[in-house]
Amino acid sequence: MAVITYREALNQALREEMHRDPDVFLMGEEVAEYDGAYKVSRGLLKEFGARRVVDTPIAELGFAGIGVGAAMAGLRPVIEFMTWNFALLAIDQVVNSAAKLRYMSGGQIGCPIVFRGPGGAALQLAAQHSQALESWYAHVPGLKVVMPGTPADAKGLLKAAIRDDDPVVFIEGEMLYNTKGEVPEAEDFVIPIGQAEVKRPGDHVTVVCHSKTVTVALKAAEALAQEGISAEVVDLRTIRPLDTDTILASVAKTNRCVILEEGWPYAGVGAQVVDVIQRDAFDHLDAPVLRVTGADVPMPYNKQLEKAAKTDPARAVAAVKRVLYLA
Amino acid sequence: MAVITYREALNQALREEMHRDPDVFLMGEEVAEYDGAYKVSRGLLKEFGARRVVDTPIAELGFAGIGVGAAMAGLRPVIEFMTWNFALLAIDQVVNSAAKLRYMSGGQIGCPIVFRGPGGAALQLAAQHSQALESWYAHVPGLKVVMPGTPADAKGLLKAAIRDDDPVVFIEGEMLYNTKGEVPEAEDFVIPIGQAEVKRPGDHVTVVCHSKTVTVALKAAEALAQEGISAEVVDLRTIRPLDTDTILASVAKTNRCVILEEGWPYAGVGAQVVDVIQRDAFDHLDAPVLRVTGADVPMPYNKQLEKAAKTDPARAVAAVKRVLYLA
Amino acid sequence: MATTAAPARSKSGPGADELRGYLRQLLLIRRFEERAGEMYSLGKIGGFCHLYIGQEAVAVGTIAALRPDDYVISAYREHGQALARGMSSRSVMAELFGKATGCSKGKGGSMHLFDASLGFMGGHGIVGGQIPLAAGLAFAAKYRGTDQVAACFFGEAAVNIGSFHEALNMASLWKLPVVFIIENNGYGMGTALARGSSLLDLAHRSYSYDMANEVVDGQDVLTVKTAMEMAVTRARTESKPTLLEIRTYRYVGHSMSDAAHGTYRTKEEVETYRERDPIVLLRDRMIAATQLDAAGYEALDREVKAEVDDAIQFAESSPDPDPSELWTDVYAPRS
Amino acid sequence: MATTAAPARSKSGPGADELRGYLRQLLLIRRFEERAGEMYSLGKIGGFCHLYIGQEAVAVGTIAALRPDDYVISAYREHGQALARGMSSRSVMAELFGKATGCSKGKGGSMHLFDASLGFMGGHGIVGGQIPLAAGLAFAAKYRGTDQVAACFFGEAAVNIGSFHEALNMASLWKLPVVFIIENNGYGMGTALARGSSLLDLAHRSYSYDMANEVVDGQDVLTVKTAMEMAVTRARTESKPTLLEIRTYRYVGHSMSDAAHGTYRTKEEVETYRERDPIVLLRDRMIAATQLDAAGYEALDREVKAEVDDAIQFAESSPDPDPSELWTDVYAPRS
Ligand SMILES: Cc1ncc(C[n+]2csc(CCOP(=O)(O)OP(=O)(O)O)c2C)c(N)n1
Ligand SMILES: Cc1ncc(C[n+]2csc(CCOP(=O)(O)OP(=O)(O)O)c2C)c(N)n1
Ligand SMILES: [Mg+2]
Ligand SMILES: [Mg+2]
Repeated sequence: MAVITYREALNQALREEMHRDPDVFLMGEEVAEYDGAYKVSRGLLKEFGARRVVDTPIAELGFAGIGVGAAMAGLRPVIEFMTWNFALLAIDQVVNSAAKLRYMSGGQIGCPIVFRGPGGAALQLAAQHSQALESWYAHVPGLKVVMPGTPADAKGLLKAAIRDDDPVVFIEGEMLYNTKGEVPEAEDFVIPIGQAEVKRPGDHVTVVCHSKTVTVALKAAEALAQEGISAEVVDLRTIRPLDTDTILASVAKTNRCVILEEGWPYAGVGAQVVDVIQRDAFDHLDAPVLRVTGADVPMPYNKQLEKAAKTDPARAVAAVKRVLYLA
Repeated sequence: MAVITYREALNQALREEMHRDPDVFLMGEEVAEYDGAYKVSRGLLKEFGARRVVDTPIAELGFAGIGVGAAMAGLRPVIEFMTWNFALLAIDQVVNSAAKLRYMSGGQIGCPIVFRGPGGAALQLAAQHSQALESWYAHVPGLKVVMPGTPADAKGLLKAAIRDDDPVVFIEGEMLYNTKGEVPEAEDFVIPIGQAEVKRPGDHVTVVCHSKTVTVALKAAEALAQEGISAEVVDLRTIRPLDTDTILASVAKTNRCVILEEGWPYAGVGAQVVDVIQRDAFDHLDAPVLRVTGADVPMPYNKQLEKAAKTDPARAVAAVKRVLYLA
Repeated sequence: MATTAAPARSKSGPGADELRGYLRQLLLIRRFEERAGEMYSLGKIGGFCHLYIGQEAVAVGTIAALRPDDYVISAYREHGQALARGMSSRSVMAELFGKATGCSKGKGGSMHLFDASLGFMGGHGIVGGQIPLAAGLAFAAKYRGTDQVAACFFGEAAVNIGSFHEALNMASLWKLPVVFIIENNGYGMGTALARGSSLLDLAHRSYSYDMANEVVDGQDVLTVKTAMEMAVTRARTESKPTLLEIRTYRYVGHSMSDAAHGTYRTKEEVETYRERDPIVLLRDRMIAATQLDAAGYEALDREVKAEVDDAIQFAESSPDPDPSELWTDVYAPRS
Repeated sequence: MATTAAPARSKSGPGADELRGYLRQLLLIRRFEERAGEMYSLGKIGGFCHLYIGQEAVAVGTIAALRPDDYVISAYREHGQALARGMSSRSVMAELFGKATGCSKGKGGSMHLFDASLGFMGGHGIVGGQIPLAAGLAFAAKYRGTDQVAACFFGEAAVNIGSFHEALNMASLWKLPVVFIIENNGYGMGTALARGSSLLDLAHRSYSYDMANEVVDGQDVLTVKTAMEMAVTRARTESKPTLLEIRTYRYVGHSMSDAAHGTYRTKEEVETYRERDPIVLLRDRMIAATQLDAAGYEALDREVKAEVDDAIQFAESSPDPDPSELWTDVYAPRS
């Protein structure tokens, strides 16, 4: 297996799927001539031409809607949001058109579209550019929500998302683009949507995570191991539909759970995971499920404040100790 | 106390606050000459004139932003969304401007604005017009979210929202507008934001609800009483900030809880309430907390299907019996 | 008033059969909508219901200029376009009744009529939402190299929303084969045009996008068809969009809960517009040209009334969707 | 090119002191930005940082035409406007450093500069987001019956987004005292104007809103000021909006991660624009009019460089916000 970056993994997925299916095209701001604001689409314009790699004006609502319209006609658009923050302008088309068309039309009109781009915070981008809103999309029936945390997952899941017949919200991370990992080279390497993965097995506590918090969880698990605490790291990978089986199996084994996420606490993804666990593993729980989330504030610009606002291994470790009644 | 409708209660609140404070104005589609699509603003144009009761074009993003701009200048706009479904087009201004201005400006620029209108489903309005997205707004620090279920709460909370120095998302219900109840007449009748209310005391189980599900909860409690089950109905009234004290006090007493809401299950308001309860009342719980939510589907048009999709007393009763291990 | 050289208007006038076809469609929509209003009052139809009475010539004239493989997309006031596109009265009425036999299986209702087999891409309820969708349908046609055209209907109040602006800019920039049709009936709910738009000549908004435009008399079905033909030709042969402002009027309230007059417009105003009724205009022209006589007209009217009666019976006797339908069509099967 | 009768241009030319003031501001912004770029490379400034080098005359000329009680609002490329509005170099530099002494207490950063006392209403990061906010500020002025004016800055790429359309329509419809200023620097990130907008004469977009417009040479600070004065007068005395398209150029990359040239424009293009540098233009004019000599220019340059040095020292030596600041300013105190 080749070791490549998350960015390259996404780029490969796009390239392979565009080769495989002439109906797949990429559209968004700066995706073509600029090779992507974050260079995810590097080389695609050159390879596939301006018909299939389409630069747009700054008009998120409009080009998201154009993507949905093209999907209604049976194409497979991949719509890039330069970041998911800007998708707030387009959310009506994501939620009111893409997610509902199949239902409203009595099953006649599908919407095989992928909306993708980086979500959450990077470094010091301040309040308007640092939001992790995956729980919003996960709230909406009709959407699937995918958030890979590693290069291999990025590739396998983006390929799955593009092949999927339903609208997929695919949230990457600017801070992940340069991370490296082994990625299978096979053309048919596809990771099914809806499957969590145990990224590190353990016995004493389950640590649920996704996207950027996978690294946080693994670091915390490493630190805990030093203290003889064995943490099982469950990476959701797909946020909706939620792989409750994998979560519950782990909690049935460990009897304790901490959930990490980058976003805000109120009605975050973790709240839903808590709901599932306390309901379906009530008798397995030896302690309340605890959550470690981003601070419940708009993201500050100052570096120290920003650091304090983010979910980090230290807070994860502390939460684990609390569920183990060690603190 | 006079018995008036929820609609009249809102109308009184608007009228009184506009009399009290010349900086308060109302803006939205059809609020003036048409007296409001749902007649909440009846008579206000006549009384206050076109300067303070302003009809807009269909341009939610634009007029929400104009409201925020006016609030930045120190006015107290009340922005009506004809329904909250259309606010998806304006959500960037609600979340990226209103909610973040104070923080981004280091405390210099406040945003004393109320966004209001009916949310959730009415009757057979189908998928695009029947969404209860309060958990989205509650997710966002910087916003307050208020959802009265009775005429008195509607009046007292709308007055509080208008007087509040922060942006308030105030979600009404089309199906509530004609409901009646006693409402205090005093000019200074204001209900503080952030306080839940026990709408019916009980001992065996706590039923948490808000907005339209208050009636559902009360009906369920009535039915349960027939069977000797005493349910305590806790109406959240304010969704953010959440009155955790009232919720926890009730659960500490009853040891069991069912949460009702109109919206979809995944990361709904109820998920957050579950999170709070299982964490802070873990040792009080004799059963998992159960939730009764709207069906996890876009809202169908057909009357029977729509009925089946909605949170109703029968499902609430069934859930209560399950947490009491009676079913 | 087109800004770029327009394709020549077709020369030969329509024959009697063709005119009879249009008259039948106009009448069918009129009778269908009248009965739908009744059915609403009887509680057979629920939710929001926006009737098309008065505007029939817009749907009939424009859609007559399309090919069967073109796309049609509209807002929530779309019964007329659905019928003009050839969807059966039965499937539309059954949808309004929320029945399993409805065009959207009873799940969409009045605002969400769909028929993929006829390229009828809905019925959309968020003002302006269908405008970028139309551009996307046109994008797909161009992408595939077909010469399909997308026709997009929206009200005059929708020109003030961002979607209109963004979609028209991209449609022009990318030369997409789409016809944007403003159905200017003078009001968006209770708001007269001048109270919502800073510019009264809405067609001129196309200049912001270097796009052709035309202002069209929407009560004359043939005028509408001719204008649409030019726009469709421009789309099909040059792959360029057009903005048509078709001036029309709705005789009825915005939706069933809105009175036809009294609040924001007078009875007299409605009466004045009724004098240029699209059905009467076409009927009288045909009678004058001896292509029709009073008896022929009556027969036609009886024919469409019978069709609507049948549709109501069909809807009435059709079953509700199976309760299990609540859970289907959220996602694609087996995925 | 104004569509409505414009107020007469002011007759008497500016005096030497006034010109010196503008030259100082232009230079200050230039030197400030150059050093900000350095500080970014040194890691003293983080996040996104969009420099204003090349565009200085736009901020200086327009803001010179405003009154102290007017409102100014901008996008993320707003350092120049903040300085031109009179915010101290210290408070701006400290904000870029994220320090407690910054104008936004270190919480906003480069894209979110605020100074309520000067009517500087931010720094906004979502393209187009500030356009309706500006209309709202103008709405408030009109509501209160003051004769304040709101000046709104945005890039040429923002004219394609819905907010622009919606806000301009309402500003015209309601006659709001606002000046919309397109800073047309030719590119939105890597996208040249013609690849994003179907219309190249962006000022003409105002016709869609029956609004006055003017195309302005943005490298000549006096031309900019004169055009802005007319627009401000129109706003202040007639309560009517104007759309100004001010043509300018950024010499540097879009943000710190974007090269100045190579990808989407050539070095030659940048060099060509540099020949009409706003500072050089004004300096040479003053020298020709014997209002300034080389030594005077050098002295001025040293003066602003010293000011920027001081600002950097101030920023450097200022404290980070207290950790407790993470939790403040989310809501109003005691509410
Ligand atoms: C974004 C949005 N805002 C508000 C509404 C409520 N609404 C439904 S129809 C309508 C008026 C539309 O008028 P127009 O576009 O002229 O179409 P017409 O109804 O006259 O056919 C309004 C305000 C909506 N559906 N969507
Ligand atoms: C809604 C939105 N979409 C995308 C972006 C990312 N972005 C930031 S600046 C920019 C280009 C803007 O260009 P222009 O308006 O010409 O202003 P300039 O940067 O040239 O001053 C883009 C695409 C954003 N901030 N907001
Ligand atoms: Mg209309
Ligand atoms: Mg630019």
